[in-house]
Formats: sequence, C-alpha cells, structure tokens
Amino acid sequence: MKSYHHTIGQHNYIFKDLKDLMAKASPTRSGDFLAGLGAENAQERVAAQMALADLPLKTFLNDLVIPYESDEITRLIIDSHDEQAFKTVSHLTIGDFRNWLLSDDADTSALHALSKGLTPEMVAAVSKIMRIQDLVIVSKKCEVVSKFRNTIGLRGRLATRLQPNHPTDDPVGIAASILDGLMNGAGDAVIGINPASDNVAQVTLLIKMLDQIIQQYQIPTQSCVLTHVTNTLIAIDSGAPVDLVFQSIGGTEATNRSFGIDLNLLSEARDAAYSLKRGTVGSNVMYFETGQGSALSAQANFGVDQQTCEARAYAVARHFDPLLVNSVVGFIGPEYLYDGKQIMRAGLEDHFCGKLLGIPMGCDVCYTNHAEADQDDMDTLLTLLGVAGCNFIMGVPGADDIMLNYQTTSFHDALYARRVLDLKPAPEFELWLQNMGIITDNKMITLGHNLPNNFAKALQRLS
Amino acid sequence: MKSYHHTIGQHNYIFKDLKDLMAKASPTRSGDFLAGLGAENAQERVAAQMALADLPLKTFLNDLVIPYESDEITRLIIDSHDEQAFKTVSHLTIGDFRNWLLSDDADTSALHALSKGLTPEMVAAVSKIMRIQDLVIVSKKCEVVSKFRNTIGLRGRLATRLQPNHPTDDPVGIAASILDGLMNGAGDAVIGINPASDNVAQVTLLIKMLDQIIQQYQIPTQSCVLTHVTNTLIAIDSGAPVDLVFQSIGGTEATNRSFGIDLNLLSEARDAAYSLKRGTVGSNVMYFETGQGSALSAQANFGVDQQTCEARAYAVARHFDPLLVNSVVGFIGPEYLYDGKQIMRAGLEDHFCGKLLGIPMGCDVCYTNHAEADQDDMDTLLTLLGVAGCNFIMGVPGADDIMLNYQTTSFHDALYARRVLDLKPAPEFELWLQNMGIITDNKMITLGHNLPNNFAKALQRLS
Amino acid sequence: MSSNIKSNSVIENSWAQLKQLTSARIALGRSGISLPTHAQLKFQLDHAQARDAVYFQLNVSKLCADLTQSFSSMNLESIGLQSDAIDRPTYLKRPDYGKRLSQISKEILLKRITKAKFSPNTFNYDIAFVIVDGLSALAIETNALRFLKTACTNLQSEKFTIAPFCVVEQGRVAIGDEIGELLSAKLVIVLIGERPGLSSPDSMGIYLTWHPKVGLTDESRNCISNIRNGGLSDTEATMKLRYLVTQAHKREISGIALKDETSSKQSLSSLNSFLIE
Amino acid sequence: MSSNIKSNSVIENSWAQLKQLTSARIALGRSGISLPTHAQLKFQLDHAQARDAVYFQLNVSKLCADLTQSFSSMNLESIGLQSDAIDRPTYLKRPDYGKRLSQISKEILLKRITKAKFSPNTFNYDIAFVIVDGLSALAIETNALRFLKTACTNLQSEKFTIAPFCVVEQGRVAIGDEIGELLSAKLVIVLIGERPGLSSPDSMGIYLTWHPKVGLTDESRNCISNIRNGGLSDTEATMKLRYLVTQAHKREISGIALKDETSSKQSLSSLNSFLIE
Ligand code: B12
Ligand code: B12
Repeated sequence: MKSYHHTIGQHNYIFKDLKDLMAKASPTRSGDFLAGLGAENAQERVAAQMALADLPLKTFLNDLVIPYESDEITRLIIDSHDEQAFKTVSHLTIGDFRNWLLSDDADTSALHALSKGLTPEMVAAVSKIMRIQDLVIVSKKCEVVSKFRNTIGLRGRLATRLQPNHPTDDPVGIAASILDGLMNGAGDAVIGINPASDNVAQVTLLIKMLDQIIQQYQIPTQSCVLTHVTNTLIAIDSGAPVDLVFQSIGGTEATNRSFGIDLNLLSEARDAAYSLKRGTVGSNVMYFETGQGSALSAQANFGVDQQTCEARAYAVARHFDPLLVNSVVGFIGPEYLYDGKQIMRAGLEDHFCGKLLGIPMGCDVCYTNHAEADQDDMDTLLTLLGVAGCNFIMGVPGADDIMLNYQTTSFHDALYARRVLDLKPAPEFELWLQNMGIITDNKMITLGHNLPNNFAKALQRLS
Repeated sequence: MKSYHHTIGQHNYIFKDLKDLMAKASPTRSGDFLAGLGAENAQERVAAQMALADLPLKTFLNDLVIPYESDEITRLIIDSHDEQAFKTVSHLTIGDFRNWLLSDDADTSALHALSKGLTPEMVAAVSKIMRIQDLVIVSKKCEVVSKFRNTIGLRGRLATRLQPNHPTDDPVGIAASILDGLMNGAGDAVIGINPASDNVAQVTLLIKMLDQIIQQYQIPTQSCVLTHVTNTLIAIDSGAPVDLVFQSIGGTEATNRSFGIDLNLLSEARDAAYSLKRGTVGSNVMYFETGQGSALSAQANFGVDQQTCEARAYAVARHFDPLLVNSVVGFIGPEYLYDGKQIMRAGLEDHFCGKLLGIPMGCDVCYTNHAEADQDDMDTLLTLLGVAGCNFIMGVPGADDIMLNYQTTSFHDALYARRVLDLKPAPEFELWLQNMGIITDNKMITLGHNLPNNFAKALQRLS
Repeated sequence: MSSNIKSNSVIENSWAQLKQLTSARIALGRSGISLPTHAQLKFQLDHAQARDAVYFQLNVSKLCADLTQSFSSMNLESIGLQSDAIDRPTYLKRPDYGKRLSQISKEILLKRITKAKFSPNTFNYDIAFVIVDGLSALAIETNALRFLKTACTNLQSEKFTIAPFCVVEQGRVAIGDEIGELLSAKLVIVLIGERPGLSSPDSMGIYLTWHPKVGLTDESRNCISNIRNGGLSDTEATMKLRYLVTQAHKREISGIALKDETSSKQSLSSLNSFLIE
Repeated sequence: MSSNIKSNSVIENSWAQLKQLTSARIALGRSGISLPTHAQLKFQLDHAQARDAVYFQLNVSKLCADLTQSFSSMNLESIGLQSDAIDRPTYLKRPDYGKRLSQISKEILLKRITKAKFSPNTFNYDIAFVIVDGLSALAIETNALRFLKTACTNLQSEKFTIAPFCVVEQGRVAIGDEIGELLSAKLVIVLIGERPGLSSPDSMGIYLTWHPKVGLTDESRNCISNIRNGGLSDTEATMKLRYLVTQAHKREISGIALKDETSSKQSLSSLNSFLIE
C-alpha cells in the first residue's frame, strides 16, 4: 500500500494510503468524522488536496481503494473501464484534469466522449478540489439524455418525479396527490410511489393503478413503485405492468448485500423489465437511488470516504443504462450530512460526479427534521442544481412526505426553478401539459386557471 | 406603544411593541442575539411571523419603530412617502402583500409604480416571512436602472465594481490591479478604490489617476475613491475630477452621526457632484454602501433588528438617486452574521428590500476570516443573486482584498456568474470590451487571447 | 397596476375536495406559482414542532410500569435500558453508539438473565420485544403500549414464550440484535420511533430479526412501518406482524427472503379510485 | 475531443510582469474563465492560515517586558490588562465585551493610577499608548514594539508626557476610551491588530481619540491603517501619527474634523503609472 504526503512550510503531512488521502481531502462532513476518516483541521485538508492535485489520473487504475478480489463493484469498475476513451486524459494529474474540465475545450461532446474512460474514484477525487462554482460550471456542460416514454435530461429542461406517497398505501389517497401533482406540472421523470408496505399484492395493485392512470389520461410518462427489487421481480412474474425497476444501491458490494442485492440480481431485474418492452421512445428501464452515508451505515465503507463510496454507486448505476438516478442527498440524517451547508455541497458533488460518469443524474433535494437544515437551504440547493443542469428533482405535495417523514421539493418548488431559470419539462410531457391546458404560457411557465375536462369528470365521480 | 400577540396551541406569545415583533420574526442571525432582540426559539419566531403576516401594511405608517421627533431618517421616510402609490396596496396585510408580490399581477411595471409607496419597514416586514425562493422570484421581477457613463441594472446584465485596493494606496500597484480587472471584463459599475489613507492630497491624486485612465482608454465607466464624504467635498472644491461621491450610510440618524454624516451633508455632496456634470448618459452621482450590523456596532439601533435598520438605510440612499448601492453583507464579521448561511440570507434580503424600494442594488458578496464562511458560500450567494437579478457585484484580484482584509468576489467569479447565467456587462461597457477584443464570443462570455494594443504599449512603458 | 388589487391574490385549487382523501398537503393553492403565505407559515410552524419532537424524552420508568401492569396476567416484566449514547446530541451524531447497550445496561440485563434459566445452544425465549425511543419518543409514548396490547393478545394463541419487555433510551434498530442475543431469544421485535415527519411526529416502526446477534445488517430484518393514528392501524399491523412472526418461526428466517404475503385488502376492480373510469 | 489534450490547460496572462507591482492576486491565469487549480489551492491554504491567525494568542507578559526594557531610558512602565471577553469565541461574538476592561483589570489600573499624582480636572498624561491584540495578535507581536520605538523617539522632541503602556488582551478599539479615561490622558493612541487578511495576517491599525471617555463612537477618532511589512512603513505611519498628535493637541480635537493633511509623497505628473501616457 503506497502512502502519500505533502509538505506545507515545516509540516510534512503523511497520508497512509490512497483512501486516507481522499478522505482527508474531502470538504468537511459529519459522516467522515463519524467514520474517523476526516481531516484533523483545515490545513491538513488543504495538504491532502494539494497532494491529490498532483496525483496522476492513472493512479486510480492501479491503486484501488477497495481490492479487486473482494468487491464486485471494484471488478465492475476496472473490467468495464474504457481505455480508449481514457487515453485522451491519461497523462493528466487530478489538478490538470480540473483545469481541463473548466477549459473551453471540455465541451459537451468532449465530456460525453470521455465519460466511459473515467472511474468513480477519478471523478470523486477531482470533485474534492473543486469549488461549488466549478461543480456547477462543469456539470452544466454535461448533457446525459435518457428515454422511456419521454425524453429526460435535455439541456434547458428540468423534470420532476411525482411522489404521491401515503402512510397506508391507500390508492385513493395516492390518486389525490397524483392529481395535485399533475395539475402543478409535475410527473415527467416518473410517477413513483414509495410503498409503506412490503406486501407484493399491495405493490402490484399500485403498479396497476399507475398504469391505468397513465393510459387513461395518455400521459407521456412512466410509473414506478419503489419496492425492493425482489418484490418487483415477483410482480413482473405475476404479470404486473412494470415500467421501471427501482432499487437503492450503494458503492460497495457489502453495502448492496445489506440492501439484499447484488449485480446479478440487478441484471436479472433489468432483463425482466426489458422483456416487457413498455417503453415507447426509449428503453432505459432502471431507476436507482443512492445517498452519501449508506455504506457507513451498513458498516460497509472499508475506510473509504462517503463521497467516494457514493461515486462508486454510480458505476453500478451506469452499468444498467438507467432512466433515472438520484442522490437522496439529505435523506438519512445529520450523522452523515450535518447541516444545510453539507447537504448542499454533497448534492452538487453527487450531481457532478454522476454527470461526468455519464448517468442521468437527478437529485432529491431534501432534509430530515433531525438535521440542521430548513427550506432556505432547499431553495438554495435547488437553484444551484437548476443552474447546473440537473435532470430531475422530486415533487411532493407541500414538500412534506407523509410516509417517509422528510421534506423534499414540492410541486411549487419545481415551478419556481422552472420559472426563474427558464427550464421546461420533458418535451413530450410539456406538450401534454399544454394540451391539457395545465400550462398556458410556454415562454415563462404559467399555470392555467381551468380544470381539464377529464379531471373535472374524475372529481365528479367522487361526489 | 401597542403590543402584539399570537396564540399557538396553548401558548400566547406577546410582543411588546412593533420593533419587538419584527425582531422576533427575523430569521436567526447573531447580531439580533448580540442586541438581545432575537426570538427565543423557532416556535416563537413562527408566532411572530404569523402575527406580522396579519398586520395591515398601514400599521407601519402609524406605529413608527424609531420616533419621528428623534430621528431624521424616520422623518425622511414619513415625509417622502408617496400616498398615491401606496393606495393600491393600502388595504393589504403583510401576508396578503407577500401573496400579491408573488402573483403574476405584480409584474415589473407594477412593482416599479409601487416602490415610492413603500417604506423600509414594510419591505423589511414582508421579507421576514419570505423564503429564499420568494426573495429571488420577486427581486427578479424588479428592474432598477441607473446611469452615469453607462447603463446599469438592465435585465439580463450584471455589472462589476473593479476594486483595485492597495495597502499603501500606491498608484502603480493600483494600476496593475486595474489592468488585471479590465482584461477580465470587470469595471462597468465603477472603478472604485478604497484608500487606506485619509489624506486628501493622496485621495485627490487617485481621483486624477482614475480620470486619466478612463479618458485615455475611453472606458465607458465611472470612477470613485471611497473616502469619507467630507474628504470628497474638499477634493471637489479643489477641482478634482470626481465622478461619484461615496459614503457609508446607516439606517438611523445616530448611526450616521457615528459615521460623521447627516442628510444635509449628503445633499451638499450630491449638489457638488451634480455641478460637475461629468455624467454622459445619465446623472446618478452617488455611491452608497451599507451593511447589517453597523447600527448596533455604533450603539445606535434603538432596539430595532438589524435587517430593519439596514432597510432604513435604503430610504436614505433612495433620497439621493444613487448610481450604485450595495450591501457589504459579510464585511463586518461574525458578531452580526455568524456564518455562510446567515450571510446568504442577509444578502438576499438586502437585495430584495433595496430593489422593492426602487434603488439600484448590488451586493458585496463577502466574508471575513473570523467568520464561519468560505468560498463555497460565496459561490452560492453569487449564483442566487445572479438569478435574482442583482445589479452589480465587486471584483477584486483573486477574491482577496489586500487592504480591507476580507474576501469578496473575484474577476473570475463575475465571469462565472455571467457565463452560467448568461448575464452581460452594461451595454456600453460590453461594446468597449468587444472593441478591445477582451471578450470575443458574445453568446457565451468568452475571453480573447490577445492583449489590446494600447495595453501592450502600456506594458512596454514598464520595461 | 390598478388600484383594485384584490385583498387575496391566492388562486385556490378547484380540486380542494380531495383534501379529505389524504393527509398530504395537496390543493394548497398558489400565489403566482408560489406557496401562499398561510401554507408557508403553517409549514414553518410544523417544522419547528417536528424539530422539538426529536428532542422529546421517553419516560422509561413510566412505560416500564405501565407495561408490567398491563401484562401482569401474562406475567411479563419490563426492564429499562440505555444505549451507549449518553444524550440526544450524541445520539444524533453517533448512530453506532445507539446500536449498543451501555455497560451498565448490559450488566443489568445479564443479571436478569442469569436469574432466568439459561442453557447454551438452546434459546430462552421465542420472542423478545424491544421498545426503543429511536428518533421519536413521542411515537413510542403514543403507540407502543396500545399496540402491544393488541399484538400480544393476538400472538398468545400461538403459545410463544415471551421475554421481559426491554425499554431502551437513545436506541437504534440494531440495538435489538444485542438485546436479543443477550436474552437468547429466537426472534427480536423492535418497536421504534421513526424519525418525526412534518405531519406525523409520532410514527412507529417495527423491525423483526431472526436469531438476533450483534453485527447483523438490514437485509436480515423485516419491517412494518408507519404505525400511528392516520397510518397503519393496530389491527392491520398486528395481522402483518403475526404473519411474519409465524413464518419466521416456521421457516427459521427473516429479512429479504421472507416476504409479507398477506393478501391485499383491496383489489383493483374494487379500487374505486376516482381517477380511473 | 482529440487525444492531444495539453497537460496544462491554463491560459497564462500576458501581463504577469505586473505581479511585481502589487501583492494583490493579479494575473492568476485562467482555465476557461475559472481560477486555475494552483491558485485555487493556494487560496484555500491561505484561508486556513488566516483563520488560524484569528486564534493566535498574544504573549502579554513578554510584550510588557520587552516594552519596559526598550523604553527604560524614557522610564516607561507597561501594564498587562484584559477585556471583559474571557476567551476568543466570546470575543468574536461579543464586541461589547471587548470594549470594556474586566473588573480585575480595571482595579489593577486604578491601583497604578492612585500611585501616580492624580488631580481632578487636569490630565495626568498627554498621550496614552494602548496596545491591543484585536483580531490579530500576530499583527501586534510583529509590529507594535518596532513601530513604537520609531514613533516614541520621534514624538520625544515634542516633550509629551506619556502614560505607562497598556497591553490588552481580547480588546476592541473602543477599550482605549475606558483606559484613556482611567489614566486621565488627553489623547489615547490605540495600536490594534486589524482583522487578518488572506495575504496579510499581521496588519496593524492605529486609532487616535482626543479626550477619551467611555461611550465615544468612531466619528471622534482618526485612523492610520495597514501598518505592516508590505503596507505602510513605520516612517510613513510615524509621520502621519506625529501630524495627527500635534494637531490634536493644538486644536484639541480628533475625528472627522481633523484631517490628515500631510502632503502626498507623489504628484500625478511624477506618477509614472504605466497605464497613463
Ligand atoms: C432512513 C431509511 C432508510 C435508510 C437507512 C439508513 C439509515 N442509516 O438510516 C436507507 C436510505 C439506506 C434505506 C434503504 C432502504 N429502505 Co428504508 N427507510 C428509511 C426511513 C425513511 C426511516 C427509518 C427510521 O426512521 N428508522 C428509525 C431509526 C431511529 O432507526 P435506525 O436504527 O436509525 O434506522 C435503521 C432502519 O430504519 C433500517 N432500515 C431502513 N430502511 C429499511 C428497510 C427495511 C426493509 C429494513 C428491514 C430496515 C430498514 O436502516 C437503519 C439503519 O440500520 C423508513 C420510513 C419510515 N417512515 O420509517 C424507510 C423504510 C423503512 N425503508 C423501506 C425500504 C423499502 C427500503 C429499501 C428496501 C428500499 C430498496 N428498494 O432498496 C432500502 C434497503 C433497506 C435495507 N435492507 O437496508 C421501507 C420499508 C418497507 C417495508 N415495510 O418493508 C420504508 C418503510 C419506507 C419505504 N417505503 O421506502 N431506508
Ligand atoms: C470593519 C471596518 C469598518 C466597519 C466598522 C464596524 C465594525 N463593527 O467593525 C464599517 C463598515 C462600519 C466601517 C465604516 C467606515 N470605515 Co472602516 N474599516 C473597517 C476595516 C475593514 C477593519 C477594521 C478592523 O479590523 N478593526 C480592528 C478591530 C479589532 O477593532 P474594532 O474595535 O472591532 O473595530 C472598530 C474600528 O475598526 C472602527 N472603524 C472602522 N472603520 C473606521 C474608520 C475610521 C476613520 C475610524 C476612526 C474608525 C473606524 O470601527 C470598529 C468599531 O468601533 C478597516 C480596514 C483595516 N484593514 O483595518 C476599515 C477602515 C479603518 N475604514 C475606513 C473608512 C474610511 C471608513 C469610513 C469612514 C468609510 C466612509 N466613507 O464612510 C466608515 C465610517 C467609519 C466611522 N467613522 O464610523 C478606512 C480608514 C481610513 C483612514 N485611514 O482613516 C479603513 C482603513 C479602510 C478603508 N480605506 O475604507 N469600517
């Protein structure tokens, strides 16, 4: 195991191995301290960043933070590494790489061509020496497009997942939230329910209901019930109309094991979803969620800092050509991201790393009530991500998820971002919203005043 | 003195007077705690906000936070209040007012027509019940344009003050920073030096130098030496080519007295500057700086929260038709704004309040080394302000002011904001930059590779 | 701008009647495209209160007394314990501490156990109930006792041996592993306060782990969540619990391989979801 | 993208020679329009160090000893004092505490004063020097003694009576008002550590106040700022100080009405600013 060092003035800082160096170079976050990995003070952090900046990108192909033998994700990263694409940057250090990413040469197509040549550790490393403005400016240049029943990730567009959760999975309660969301222009990324229950029969019921709603109102979008992948497999087997397969994933084999999954299981699930051929404009069938802290939480971080673990999860995601990937950035709690500032930084890092690696990255801009964060922080992160070209965000009624017990972006929040940053919904969905009269002005997003006829009829059925 | 109250559940919260209510309704900031004015906990804060939301706008014309008799700024506010303009909103509560501001009816022209009908206390009050996204969305609708040798504040544009300070006011050192700034596209708001010394002869020398530079290179911009207004008056008297008169101002008469100024002195100074008729496209001749905390720092806050004091300073500014006003938001230190979060919130509030009151608001996005803030916070605030339509920001070499000892936005930072948000410099200045070959692509701001001839010649003079 | 600005610029939603179908914050109306003042301030208040709920402290001795009393007929004692996290701030920052018993609590437990007949390789109990404050002591104070009455009564018919109730302060789900192991229980059932939501500061979760021992991770557990007024009812939760408990004992597993296969109360045709014709 | 990406994508500035004219961070080059990696990391390091400088502690007893020794010929003692701010965090949050002496320090000072001949309505001293850590103890350790040697030697010719040096920990500018008043000095001259800058963690400021007394605000003072290596030299600062001190004594004022009217060293014609033809 190679050690690294850097001298500042009289002080020679020593980092015992690459993962120690990367952890110490990470901007402050509670999770790395919880893991006992964080830098002791600001000077040590800068020393680590300086040492990291001097490191050749190549290092990350040889000095592996988690051994090849013991981790199938390391194997995936190494075995699927595109050497041809990497060649163009193989002579750069991390510091040079940052400079190049910021340069005018690194345009959308250059970044696209490079993505398969990059490993999670490389992008994690460079993100550690980038300021927020750097993360924004580079992310904005990336464009990762994915398709199922509509097209997500096009420049100048911001999609939303409509998240109509209910504490007892009551279909009628869920439908109420769906109508609220659609009327506020939400739902192009996916209409996706987290079920409170693990019951496959109930899950299947919800899948069917979503399918019927999408069909009946001819909504150019896809549905998902975010249950465990094994449940979705059972549902597919039993003939449920599954659009997207969901799964939470982590960046180490052991994290995934704690989630009850591995790469084989994910492959199997993807094949099952493919076989249904339900996509119309494309066939990206996977939906993954991630979030800094899950590896440590499962005691499966192996001394690797939480942001690098997170980036490794994107290698998993990338392998399955997903429609959607998002970091649920403030979801777990303050033990990993302490306050608004840490959540913001992590959200932007995650988005940056995902985009550089070529995955269709969104973000669940969120916080829990035990964290030191509030709506102001969410507005801030949302705005920054909007500028950075984030593919999609969540949308829940009034920002309050009454089942998962956390606050994420509301339908109103999404409209705010779309309005001040002039971002449109996915094109197919935008057209639908216009045809329904839900949005009227297509220059500055403006909502109509009338209930569409078919929704009015639905309401009548209630009384 | 009227007291206010609000009941939540069993608890009846009592606020002993209007200023107590406003202070308790303020989002957390250290300065209000230092002053002993802040809310005890989050619930008390919300109670105050709810009570405030129910208050008619009219209240603020009758229940004055600082008595009319004892404060010339209160007199200015009341005596110059435009009742006609106010009539349109006189029936609203603060809560209604927020709703109206966010509504599609409140467009740029409506906000413009209203501004003189609003008092600082009204805008401060409404800002206290607004989230960051509200502050952004409303500010963005405002457009306050001012002119001297160029036009500042037009939608879609962001100007910068080139701030080439030097610890010994060395003209050559200052000139070096000026060239660096111009080559990076900075300087349209003003080329403005804070002199380290109070020496009028030295100050005059700097004024003359700036004038010569502007003339020689025909830069469509204005100059300013930010010395005490009494010094500038002496300089004008002695024939110095003064473009703009600078002064720090506060929101209470006593704060201004601690700054050695009053309204009369400012009038006198403005008249003196007018008389020089140096503006070409307009005649806004004043440059004011403000910042939350200055009133308390001078023991001149009279129990009024720091953000309301700050908004009152804008009434002073408004009275003198300034070219530029900016809140130097993180300048004083952590005793008033503790960390990045407080600085950000304050910066956006200040910008919002200034814009609603109709002044050409910029922001010195900054922090000191004794505050809990860093470059990430600055990037964030800068981005938010860019989205909110801020008129101008500062530009210093490498973000480090080597005389004032604080960090503000760099020339690079301004380019970042211009690029990711597609913001242009002031039109006259933009043309000059293009003619000089300093910026090349006018779609996405891009810098040229060649030194303009006249600058090349200047450099030759050095060797 | 005209002088006839309405007092109320809020555009109400014509689907407001849907509010009765869910506690989600739907049909809030809008000012322009933004959240109206009233809803905004309501949210702020709820946030302030939810944050307080995090710091609410469990009255352990009272709950123990209540449990002992309520289950006197079943002869079930209760034991008050603490995790290694000494206070709330520590608990929030150090989930690892919340997963382990304090030294003192460990000793208390061991002392009790020696009293019970203890034979290696066999188990003392079929089920151990561990009641943990988690992130919402309020959830436990509101739901635990009531739910346990329903659940234990229901499970009684299966003749399971039940360990003394353990009530734990500053605990995480995984603390059930250590307790279950020390008690030598076949199955540990953790009742825990879920993190407080904006509208639900008092939601309780249940986690089942077969053959609990220190070091297990979440794939080896099953979960029943959102038990509270407005969420899953005691009856429904008990039905699920009974299914999982009996299956766990029958198949000697828990976790990912054990699925809740109780049939859904609803079928799509009976859905009557107004959105579907 | 082609395979011939340069190792170094940084576009250097052709005006880099200007760097020798200022310590400002000019000509940093650019990557696209952004700050190159090297400059970015250098900035981060300087920030880390400047933050440390805020917490640097003044060695009061050493400075007192050095002062007493250096000015033994002038028979000037020195006194170590503390403000009401007990430590650095308090100092940062409570500037009001930093403006007042601690009770103990007040007593120390009063005891010394009674020793001196004290007659009401007249003043004990023409000048009191108060040396305060302010936001940069480093600035004081680096500059105060050296500067005072130059300044006092220079002022000696005017035959001012000088009070014992007061060295204050955790102080603000306004603490000079209280000390000056207690010492009964006509003029107080506060030497204070300015807040540390990114490139100048050691900059000292001087504030003069005529007839100091508790409650004065800044319009009654004059300021000479940025004294440090790379900033204002001791000689120049002394020239300004001498001018202000003599004028203050002559006109019996300080503050806004008293201007630094020493003539500028430069005239525009002699400027030789390369930018002007
Ligand atoms: C936080 C959380 C997570 C976090 C847990 C990490 C952490 N350090 O907290 C993350 C994001 C990793 C997560 C992942 C998953 N979760 Co989860 N999670 C929650 C949530 C929102 C709060 C839990 C809580 O408050 N616990 C109380 C605190 C005090 O205890 P704790 O010891 O700190 O928390 C532990 C448990 O919460 C446990 N846990 C979290 N989720 C799950 C899910 C299952 C099935 C199990 C057995 C345990 C478990 O992980 C924590 C660390 O050990 C609940 C919703 C709710 N309202 O409770 C859903 C919830 C429990 N999760 C759920 C699901 C489905 C999952 C996933 C299976 C999703 C997926 N398809 O991959 C994964 C995998 C879980 C696993 N096997 O590891 C469902 C469970 C449904 C059910 N009845 O079985 C719930 C109810 C919500 C939902 N519908 O998504 N989750
Ligand atoms: C912070 C600061 C301010 C703050 C002070 C509030 C506060 N609570 O700190 C604010 C923004 C209000 C301010 C205002 C002004 N300042 Co100022 N300020 C500074 C700065 C950046 C740092 C001072 C410092 O570190 N002090 C040390 C700490 C430990 O002591 P303190 O007790 O906490 O601080 C007190 C003094 O700094 C004092 N103070 C601040 N500025 C000034 C200016 C003068 C002339 C006086 C007498 C006192 C004074 O106010 C503080 C509270 O009492 C210096 C630059 C520098 N490198 O030092 C400029 C500096 C001292 N200020 C300067 C000037 C010109 C002004 C103004 C006159 C500008 C104007 N045209 O209105 C005003 C008015 C000052 C007044 N009479 O009240 C000049 C002084 C030039 C000179 N040689 O006389 C300096 C050198 C920088 C500059 N060129 O702008 N300032």
